[in-house]
Amino acid sequence: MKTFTATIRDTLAAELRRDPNVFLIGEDIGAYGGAFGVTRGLISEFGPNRIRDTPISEQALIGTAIGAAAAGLRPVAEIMFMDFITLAVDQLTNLAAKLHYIYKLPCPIVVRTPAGGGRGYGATHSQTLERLFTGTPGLHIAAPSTAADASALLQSAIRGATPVIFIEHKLLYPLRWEIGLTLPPPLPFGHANITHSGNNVTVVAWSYMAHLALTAANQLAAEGIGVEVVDLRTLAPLDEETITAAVRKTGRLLIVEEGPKTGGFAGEIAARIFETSYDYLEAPLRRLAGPDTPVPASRTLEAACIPTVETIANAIRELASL
Amino acid sequence: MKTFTATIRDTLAAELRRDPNVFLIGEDIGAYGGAFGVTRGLISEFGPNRIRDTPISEQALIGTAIGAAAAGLRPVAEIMFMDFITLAVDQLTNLAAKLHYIYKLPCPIVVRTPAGGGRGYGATHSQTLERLFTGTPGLHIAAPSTAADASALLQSAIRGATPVIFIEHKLLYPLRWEIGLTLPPPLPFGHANITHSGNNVTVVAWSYMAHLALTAANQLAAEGIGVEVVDLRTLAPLDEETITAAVRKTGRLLIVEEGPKTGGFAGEIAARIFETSYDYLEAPLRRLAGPDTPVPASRTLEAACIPTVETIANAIRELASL
Amino acid sequence: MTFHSDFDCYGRMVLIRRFEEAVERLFSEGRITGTAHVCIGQEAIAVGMAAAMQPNDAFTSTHRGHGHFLAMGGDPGRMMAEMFGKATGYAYGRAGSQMMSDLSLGFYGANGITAGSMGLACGLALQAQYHNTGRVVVCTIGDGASNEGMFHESLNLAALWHLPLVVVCENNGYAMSTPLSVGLANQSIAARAAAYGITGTAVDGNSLSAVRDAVSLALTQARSGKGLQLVECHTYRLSGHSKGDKREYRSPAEEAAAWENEPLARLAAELEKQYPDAPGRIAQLNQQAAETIAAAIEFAVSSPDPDPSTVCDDLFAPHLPTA
Amino acid sequence: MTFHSDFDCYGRMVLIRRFEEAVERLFSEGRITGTAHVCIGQEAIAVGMAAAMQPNDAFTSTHRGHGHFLAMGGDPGRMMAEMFGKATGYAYGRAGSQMMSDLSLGFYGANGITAGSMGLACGLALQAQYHNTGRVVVCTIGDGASNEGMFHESLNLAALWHLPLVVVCENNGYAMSTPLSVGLANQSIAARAAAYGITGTAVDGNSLSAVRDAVSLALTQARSGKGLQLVECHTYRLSGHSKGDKREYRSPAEEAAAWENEPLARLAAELEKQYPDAPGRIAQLNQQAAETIAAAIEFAVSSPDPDPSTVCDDLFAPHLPTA
Ligand SMILES: Cc1ncc(C[n+]2csc(CCOP(=O)(O)OP(=O)(O)O)c2C)c(N)n1
Ligand SMILES: Cc1ncc(C[n+]2csc(CCOP(=O)(O)OP(=O)(O)O)c2C)c(N)n1
Ligand SMILES: [Mg+2]
Ligand SMILES: [Mg+2]
Repeated sequence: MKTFTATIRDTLAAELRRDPNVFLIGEDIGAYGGAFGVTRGLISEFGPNRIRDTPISEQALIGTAIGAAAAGLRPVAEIMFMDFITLAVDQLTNLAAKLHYIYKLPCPIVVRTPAGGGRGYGATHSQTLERLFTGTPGLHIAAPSTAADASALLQSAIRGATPVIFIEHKLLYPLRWEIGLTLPPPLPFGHANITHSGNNVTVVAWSYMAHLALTAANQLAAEGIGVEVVDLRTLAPLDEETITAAVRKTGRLLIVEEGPKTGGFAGEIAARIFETSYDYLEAPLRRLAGPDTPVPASRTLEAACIPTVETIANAIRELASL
Repeated sequence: MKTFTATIRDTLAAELRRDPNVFLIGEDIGAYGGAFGVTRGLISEFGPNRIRDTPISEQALIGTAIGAAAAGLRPVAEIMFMDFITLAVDQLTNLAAKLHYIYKLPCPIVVRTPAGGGRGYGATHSQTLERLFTGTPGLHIAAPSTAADASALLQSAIRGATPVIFIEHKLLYPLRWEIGLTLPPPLPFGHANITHSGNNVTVVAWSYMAHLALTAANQLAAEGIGVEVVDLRTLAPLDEETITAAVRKTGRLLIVEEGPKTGGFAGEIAARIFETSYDYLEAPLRRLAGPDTPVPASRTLEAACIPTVETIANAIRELASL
Repeated sequence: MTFHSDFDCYGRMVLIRRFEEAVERLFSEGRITGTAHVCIGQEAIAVGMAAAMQPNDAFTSTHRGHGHFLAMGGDPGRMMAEMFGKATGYAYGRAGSQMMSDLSLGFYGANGITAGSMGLACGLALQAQYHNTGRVVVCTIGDGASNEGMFHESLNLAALWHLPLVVVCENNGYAMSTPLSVGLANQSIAARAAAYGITGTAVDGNSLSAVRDAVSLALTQARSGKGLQLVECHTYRLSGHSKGDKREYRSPAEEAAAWENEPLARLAAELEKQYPDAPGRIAQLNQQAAETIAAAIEFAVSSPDPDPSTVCDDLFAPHLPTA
Repeated sequence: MTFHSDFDCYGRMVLIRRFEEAVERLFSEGRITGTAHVCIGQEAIAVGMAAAMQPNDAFTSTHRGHGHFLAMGGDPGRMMAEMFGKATGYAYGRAGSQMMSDLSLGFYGANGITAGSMGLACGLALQAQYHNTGRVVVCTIGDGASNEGMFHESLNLAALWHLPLVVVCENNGYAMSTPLSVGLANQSIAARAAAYGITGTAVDGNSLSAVRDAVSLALTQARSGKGLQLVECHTYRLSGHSKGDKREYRSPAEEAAAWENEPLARLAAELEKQYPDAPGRIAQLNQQAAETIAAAIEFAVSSPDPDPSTVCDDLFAPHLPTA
């Protein structure tokens, strides 16, 4: 049994060993091991040249990663909390995402970043901000919900040629999974996973919400409600085919998203289903997401902002009964 | 007949005259009058204290506007091209949008910014980036399509207590409308406008696309296709009621968006209609938007990236015939 | 708040120390959660700044803001309640440790984004200048924050516009685990002032009087129209960056040496040298601080949780009166 | 590209001048559209830098990049075709004036975001250091760009890491309409170097040899492991910022004075003083430049438009070989 944290660390170590062009860059990733300990210990094996602590300079950190990638290195950058990626939106939007289209340069950067609430960190340390990037052509986005997927996708991301935003949910870090002695093989982006099979309601989710959806599906199986859980694994590219098949199978769709409902990625998925599978729906689609508000620090208030196994299960029950 | 540009200028002048706490802040807005000439001439009436040229420092410019607003002033900031607002995403997301919710401070800032393609400016000067903000609770977003609406909404924005992203499409600037001697009264946010009435297909659009949709609707009237055009005017708050009524009226919906289709705001609208008006739809909803690619500079290529009256009309015809 | 004597200052400093110690203890006991950055060892800067300020002046803080807030007059009970996420907290539990504020005290808030309040501070100062209110804004940042682009943009703009702004850098030697030498190409932050055509000052940040004098002078200059001032205060962050910090990036010897120079004991020693009755007064202030903190915790613990149904309230400010 | 003599340099400088004049003319005739920022008056910097560089070195440019690109060996025909939005342009019409590049020349592109290529330059330099390739990166920015946060973050990081990077600031007195005095609190950009523990150099940017010497020295230092260098070149932007610029923010007298000091005539005069055969050679180079530009326009005009069906191609790079 290995934690999500340790699995990512082992994957980074394996990639660092495999390819001398791979290096890590970020704030306090060396001796400190990163705010969540993901890179802990790596500096003793790989040294400060490959585990590069930067000043608190998110723009330059990401810009430097982009330039290094354009010249042939394979940087894996860490943004300490996804909330701070707001400071690098320019470099990611106006440079990384356009580097190949306009300049014909490769841009194999991976930007790892912890996202999400549930730890009482407050409004500027708890956001899920994939919405800042899902509308930017030229970026890939991974949001795994298990350690194995995280490892497999991270390997792909590092070995690819495309800028990747790699979202690690904070609540996944301490969770444990059975991971064999060898890491899983790389998993190409764009392949969703059916983590639970059922005939009544399809649930589409990603990152920590996919984990909760699976738990809810297991619970509901006992009640005789069959839930098809589609764990997206990557948001860009999006595996529309798998989603569509799952929706057509059950005729009912719930999309679960951690962030505020308005303007989230669930809307995109809903629109695509609307466009492609309108005739297959037997009930109105539903989005379960956070309210349109910042994430407050107090545990009581924070809990009111994030879908839980219970609210997911309730939403599924409701949909199933329509 | 007055241009969009002149109408905004006159509105700014009127607000500057009305309230000594109103001031403008931005790059080259003084003697130069802004990249699109919107503020041309204002410095001679109001002086450099109220028409404040800043260094090229988008973060500090927006941060300063936020602080001034928190202390009681009413800054109207200009970001020269919306593409550069990427540099201020942190200040807008992590500070402005949360200032009242967390700190109980008012934040009456208006961030005016020219958006959109059609002028051959290339990939970093042609984007429509409302998608960076539509998912951020705490911000208001205006995207008018006529001079009168721009004036009315700008007045509301300046007099309000909330941070506003105010999108001015570059192709609207030179267009002319009949504007009376006095400016229109302020228009509260959250009220869409039915700019064309029809029974066959509803088109929802905003900013320049609402302008094009209206033209298409007028053309199609001659062909006997009745188009209900909903010009959103503001994206946040969103007038869901008017959209819903229009969709229920025609049973068919086309959403037109200038930016890339994936991850745009059209998805949000589609999801809401799905949730609220599923039973009223007689045909699958359609989104007409740009392809998932940066906006190239060449006119030939750029034209392939942005909906036109023709592509809008075709999409309506298709929907009407389903 | 007003400080009438160095004993008043000592009283607040020891209150800050006890508050932070309580925060560390409550975290380790699992009674409060989330995050917090304590300022043990930096109390002289917080109180020195506050003692130099005038009642109408404004202050912007950092992620490490408890000491600043207390020095500006923040109520330990409401602060503690905020740490506990209670309805009686400064932001009804919304802010937590990193985003507390009280405008009635001129305390425009802590900020979870490194250097994130520098633009805010410029704007507050611009309003003061615009309406010629005589207010000066004090903006605190850390040494690590001085590497953010916002530092550069704000200082350039504030210097250009002669804003009534005093930027105080609490140089505590580290940004999280990153020592100065890894974060700053030129380790003097005061030296960065020259890039903006102003003179920076560096002082001993563990000396209450040195901080107070330097900030007083800076405030006077700023208030008289001389514009932006930059004061660097050398200090040491005696605790970890935040609760999870094992401090493996520095040696116990280094920490022990820093403890020898900590500001609270230093001030006590100075007072004892100057005033014969100091020991008694200090003992009393220590006692008061302990009681205040105990009461603050009691207040927090006995306060109700916020009502989850209020979570969407107040997103937008109500309409403001206009001219 | 290689410059064997000052006449070679003159040849490129006059080519740049003619290219930019053509761009202005074509815009005013409505034959090209979009946007472009010409560098008339700044040719000595572009060519001085390029002449100092070694073949494997890399270059990052700004929005005002035609001169840089030509100096690095850019092909006027393909550049002009890009301006016309043609399929034969450097980016098949995708880039336009502001984003052209040619990696085979080490020209890592112009950039539409002010200071937006500074991180890119740091990263290119990091790769050179990582693999010890001996490459140095030259990163150009304008005076206005030095006010962006990215300037500060990049310089600090590059200085800390001793990256083989030479930042050349083309100080042409204005950022769009904003004179130095409105943009920079301290008007010396070279002086900003001290904030990063390095020494900045300021030179006459209208003197080819002054630029070449200063950049040569900087390149040598950077190549020898001394890390980041900052060179400020004083010049003047003789044209408007871009086509729409009425230049009302400055006086005709100021412009006239600047014309007296423009680099092309200055270099011609110097050459004529030194070489008896200079007038003839210069006349020939002028003639060649005119012909090259005429041919470039002809090439662009007669080239096909890009195929709109290709608009979504190449968004993602093909898979790269990995270790
Ligand atoms: C934009 C941003 N980047 C990174 C962080 C994470 N972080 C919080 S505090 C901190 C260190 C700040 O160092 P310094 O400015 O010296 O203040 P100190 O903690 O020493 O008081 C870091 C990296 C953050 N909160 N915001
Ligand atoms: C981030 C960003 N802000 C603003 C602009 C608009 N803009 C383009 S060039 C320019 C002036 C740049 O001045 P400087 O750096 O001195 O270069 P110069 O034009 O004088 O060569 C401005 C404001 C931009 N392109 N990008
Ligand atoms: Mg510090
Ligand atoms: Mg300039």
